Amino acid sequence: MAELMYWEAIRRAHDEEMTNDPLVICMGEDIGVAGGTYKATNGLYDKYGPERVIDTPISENGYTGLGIGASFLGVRPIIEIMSVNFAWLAMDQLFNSAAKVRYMSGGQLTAPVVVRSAGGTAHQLGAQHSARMEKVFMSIAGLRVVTPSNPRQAYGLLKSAVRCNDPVYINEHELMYNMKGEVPDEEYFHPLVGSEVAREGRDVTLFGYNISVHWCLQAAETLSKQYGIEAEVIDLFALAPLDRAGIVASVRKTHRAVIAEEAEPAVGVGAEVMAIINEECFFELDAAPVRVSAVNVPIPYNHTLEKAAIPNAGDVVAAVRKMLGK
Amino acid sequence: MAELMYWEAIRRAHDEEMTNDPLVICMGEDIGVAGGTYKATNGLYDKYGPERVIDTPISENGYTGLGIGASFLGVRPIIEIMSVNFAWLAMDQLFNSAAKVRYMSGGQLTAPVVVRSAGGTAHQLGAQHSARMEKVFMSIAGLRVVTPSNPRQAYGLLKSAVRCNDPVYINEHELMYNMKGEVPDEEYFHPLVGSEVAREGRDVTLFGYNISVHWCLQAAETLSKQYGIEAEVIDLFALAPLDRAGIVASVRKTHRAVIAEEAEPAVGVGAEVMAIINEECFFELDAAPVRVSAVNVPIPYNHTLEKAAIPNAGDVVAAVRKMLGK
Amino acid sequence: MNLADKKRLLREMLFARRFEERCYEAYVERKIGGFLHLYSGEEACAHGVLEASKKGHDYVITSYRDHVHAIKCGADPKKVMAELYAKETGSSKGRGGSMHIFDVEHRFMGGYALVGGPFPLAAGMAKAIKMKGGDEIVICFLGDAANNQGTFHESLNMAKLWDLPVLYVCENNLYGIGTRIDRSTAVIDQYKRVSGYNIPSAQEDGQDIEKVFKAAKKAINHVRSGKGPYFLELMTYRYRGHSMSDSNAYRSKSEERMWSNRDPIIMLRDRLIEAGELTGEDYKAMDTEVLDEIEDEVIAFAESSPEPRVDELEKYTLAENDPWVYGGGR
Amino acid sequence: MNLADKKRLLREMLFARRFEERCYEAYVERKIGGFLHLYSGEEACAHGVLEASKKGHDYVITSYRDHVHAIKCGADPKKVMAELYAKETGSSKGRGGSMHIFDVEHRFMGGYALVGGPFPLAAGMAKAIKMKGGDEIVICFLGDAANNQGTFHESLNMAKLWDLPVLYVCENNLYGIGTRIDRSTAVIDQYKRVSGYNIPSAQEDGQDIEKVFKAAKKAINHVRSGKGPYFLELMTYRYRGHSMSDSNAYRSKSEERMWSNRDPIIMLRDRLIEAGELTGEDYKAMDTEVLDEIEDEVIAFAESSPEPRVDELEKYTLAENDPWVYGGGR
Ligand SMILES: Cc1ncc(C[n+]2csc(CCOP(=O)(O)OP(=O)(O)O)c2C)c(N)n1
Ligand SMILES: Cc1ncc(C[n+]2csc(CCOP(=O)(O)OP(=O)(O)O)c2C)c(N)n1
Ligand SMILES: [Mg+2]
Ligand SMILES: [Mg+2]
Repeated sequence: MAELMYWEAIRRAHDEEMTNDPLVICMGEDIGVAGGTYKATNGLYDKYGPERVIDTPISENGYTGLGIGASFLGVRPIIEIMSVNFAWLAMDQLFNSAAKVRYMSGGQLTAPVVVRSAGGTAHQLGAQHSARMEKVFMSIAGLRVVTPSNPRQAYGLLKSAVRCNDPVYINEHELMYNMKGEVPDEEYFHPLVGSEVAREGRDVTLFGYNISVHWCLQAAETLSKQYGIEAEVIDLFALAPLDRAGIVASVRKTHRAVIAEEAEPAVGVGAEVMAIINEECFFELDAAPVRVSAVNVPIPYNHTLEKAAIPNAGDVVAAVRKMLGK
Repeated sequence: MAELMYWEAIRRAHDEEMTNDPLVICMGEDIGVAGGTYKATNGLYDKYGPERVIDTPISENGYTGLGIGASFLGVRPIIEIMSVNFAWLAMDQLFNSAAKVRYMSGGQLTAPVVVRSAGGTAHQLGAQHSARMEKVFMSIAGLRVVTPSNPRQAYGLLKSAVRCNDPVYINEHELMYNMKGEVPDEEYFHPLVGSEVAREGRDVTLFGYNISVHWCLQAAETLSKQYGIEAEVIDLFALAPLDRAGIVASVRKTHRAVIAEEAEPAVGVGAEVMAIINEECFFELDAAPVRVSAVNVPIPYNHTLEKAAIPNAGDVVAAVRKMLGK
Repeated sequence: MNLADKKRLLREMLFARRFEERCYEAYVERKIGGFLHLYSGEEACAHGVLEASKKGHDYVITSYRDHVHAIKCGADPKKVMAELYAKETGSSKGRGGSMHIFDVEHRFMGGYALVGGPFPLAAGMAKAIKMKGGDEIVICFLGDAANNQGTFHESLNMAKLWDLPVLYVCENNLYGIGTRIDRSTAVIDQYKRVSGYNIPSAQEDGQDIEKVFKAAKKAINHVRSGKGPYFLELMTYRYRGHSMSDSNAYRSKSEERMWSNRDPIIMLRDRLIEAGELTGEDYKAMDTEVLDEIEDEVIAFAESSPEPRVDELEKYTLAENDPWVYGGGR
Repeated sequence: MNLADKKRLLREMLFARRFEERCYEAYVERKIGGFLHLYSGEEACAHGVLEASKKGHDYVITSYRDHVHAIKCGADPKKVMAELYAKETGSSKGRGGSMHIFDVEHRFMGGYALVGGPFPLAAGMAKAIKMKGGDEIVICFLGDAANNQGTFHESLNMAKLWDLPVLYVCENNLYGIGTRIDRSTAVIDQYKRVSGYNIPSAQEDGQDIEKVFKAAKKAINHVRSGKGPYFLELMTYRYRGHSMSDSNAYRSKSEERMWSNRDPIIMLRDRLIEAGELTGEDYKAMDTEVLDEIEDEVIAFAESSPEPRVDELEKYTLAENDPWVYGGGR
């Protein structure tokens, strides 16, 4: 098994899928000649040419809609929206066209596009470049949403997303492209539904997704070493639909839940996981579920303020300690 | 106190605010000469002229941004987005510009715009005209979100929203424009924060907002008459920020909560209210909180299916009966 | 266009007109719900352009004002009416409604309710065609007011940049709902707006089907020959309000009269009569036949069809049994 | 433009260049974070246009490439640098950063990070001016690639439709990040694209400040006299990569050389020397003075300023103590 960086894993998935199917294309701003802001399409322009690796104008709604239209006729576009903040411009085509066309055509048409973008807060990119919009993508019927927490998922989720007949949004993270991790040498398709137990434990379940899985893992380490608390970590790589069964199974075991999310709390993943727990296994809880979320502000440029706005492993540790009175 | 229809109340608020301040304008598609799809600006074109009652081109992001820019210099635009589905096109300016400009300018600029639109599912308008997007507007810091459940609120919320220095989104409802209700004869400003006790009760709290308040009230009536259950109904007219204190106060009293929402469940108002309850008064609950939500589908044209997709008072009654075992 | 073609087109347009009028009645009777946008007055646009295209070969996409385009593409009028009646036998299985007629088998790729939504979708289908190497083209019909949407600008730029085989047809009926074009648009002649994309364009009388046909032939030849997109503006007028809920009060009687004097059906009929190819009697017989067909077949089918089953409410939300959802499938 | 003006402008542009270069160093030293977009090479655009405007009277709005525009509008360079250093004394109190310089007192209405975002905001401010009856205008600076955004189309249409007092300045540096203009845009000459809105326009050499000034004077006169919007395209070139994270590998050395041979500062300097109005010594002295000012005042201020307080993290999210939030205030 080779170690790849997150961006290399994404690039490999692009490459394999483009080799496998001549109707797979990729498109986005600066993804061709320049190879992509995060190198996810590096070298593909030379390999597959400008008809299949398309540098688009700065027209997010336009090129997303164009990709959706192409997908109606069997093309499988992988659309990169450079930074998720710009996706607000493309939501019209994504939600009004891609997410609804199958239903409103009575199943005649489907829009098998993949839209991927860099989400999250990076280093001092400021209010207009630090959006955490996974909750928005999750909110409307008709779209699948996944979010890889490591290179293996980044690779395998993209491969399945390309082949799946539904529109899939993949939420990557600005800070994770250089993260290393093992990726199978043979071809691997990651399921687009479910969740993964990233660490087993019995005292409390920490739910994370994408970057917050790492806060949870780090917190679990500290909790175990310093406080003798064994936390289970569940990686919610699929956000829509969320893995109800997986969430419930772990809470049934630990009876306690903490959800870590990078976004502002309102109507987020934290709230949704809490709702699911309330609906499914309320009386098995030994403590009130807790979410660890960002402060409800646009993200400041100043680094000290920025760090204060976004949660981290320490916040997860503190939440667990408070919950367990330790 | 006069009885006004919801649209008349909104129209009156426009009219008074435009008389009060020459920098209040309104803009949107067909709001001028035609008086607005739901008549909310009826007659204002003749009264205030085309410079202040502006028929816009079909350019949602453009005219929303234009209104935001005008607000930088003290103009107070009331922007109508005819149907909330079209707001996907304007989210870029609303979130990237209006919601963030105060923060990223360090308080130098503010965008006191009001954006209002008709949300909800009406009668067979189909998948692209039946969005319930209040949860999306609530999800990002920097925007206030309110949603009137009756003509008095529709009137008073718009008046306060126009004068408030923050951007405010007002979520109206396609089916409510002809609803009648009492509106004070004298000028009245409704707070943009808080909640209202729409009916007092002790056995369970029903949380609703906008149209779902009416399902809750109807359900409370049935529960009282047929099952001897006294439900309290809380009207969450403010969605961002939500009234934590009001939510908690009622749950402390009834120890049971049901939230009724017109949208698909994922990351919605229901989940958020459940999260707040979990955070604030988990151990005072006598039953797991429950949400009554739409089925997770794009809205079908067929009326029977459409009705099956959207909850109603009967669903609220059923949820309460199940909770109370009656 | 030979004589038989003209007679056939006369009947097709008459059928379209009667079909739309019958929809109006059904709406008033509450058999049809939601929004209903009628095409009466504009028939020569869809019929002239699509007559010049390759039926079942070229792809067509439109706005919500879509019944007539769908039928001209080959959709069974019975299924279109059943869709308006929200029946399981409808062209979109009763899930779409008037604004969302789809008939993918006949390459009618749908009516869309968001103004400007189809601009990029059309370019995207053209991109797919170009990749696959076929000689199909995409024809995108939209209204005049739609051109103010950002998607117009973004899509036309890309269509030209990549020379995609797409014909944009602007059905300029002078209004977007109740707003007259000069009150929403800085340049009135829409065909001039595409100079900013280097796309060839033309403006034509949209009431005269022969002129439309000729202009469309030229446009389609351009697109099919690989020279990239084309923009054709057709000047026309809708007789009814924007939709059934529109009072239509914003237009003058004299303006309406001027346009109804140039009715596309009457113009073609009179031309055929003048040329001695048709009599008033023939026309009346044709009309009776059309009315009967609509009543006896179309409406009867819609009326007698079953509604969708409630237990299939969720059916078309996502792909069913797609193995790739579970990461496998080989 | 008299001699004193030219000398002043030479110093201003030199200051801008040195300021930006110092930013580069500070970024490498990790004193500045986030994205940093430098303006080196394009100085004549902002300086020429804004010299022709009324300082502190007209409103200015730009993209993320905004330091130089802000300073030319009157923003204190110390505060701009302090903003880049994320300090409480920064022009946006350390909350905005390089892409979001604001100085509302001097009517610099901000830098915005979403490409195309300022198009409608500029039109909106112009709408406000028109309503209030002043003779201010709005000047909106954006790049060439921004013109492909839907907001361009929507905003220019409205600006003309309502004849708003806004001047759109397109700083055409031939690239949007690494994508050359002909690979993203169907019409290369940007000033031609506005014919679709009936907006008068011109293209001018953006490296020659005197030409820019003259073209801008004409444009501004047009706008200020109430004739509606104007679009001015300035041909220019950025010396650095798009932002600090850009390798700049997509441009040829010969292209870069061609443009640096037409450096706006050197051109103006040489013209003044040729005319006998300046010596090489004078220029060197000016440069030393500028460098000293930047080091001793600007950087010193930024370095020594305090950071924002963490307990004020939430401060500027919503209006503070706004009585209307509580439904009262009379
Ligand atoms: C994005 C969006 N904005 C607004 C509307 C409301 N609307 C429906 S049709 C219409 C007018 C469109 O006019 P035009 O494009 O000329 O087409 P016509 O109806 O005249 O055929 C408007 C504003 C919509 N459906 N979608
Ligand atoms: C909406 C949006 N899409 C994409 C980007 C990423 N981006 C930042 S600058 C840029 C290129 C802009 O080029 P141009 O408008 O020519 O201005 P220049 O940087 O050359 O001054 C792109 C694609 C963005 N910031 N916003
Ligand atoms: Mg029209
Ligand atoms: Mg550029």
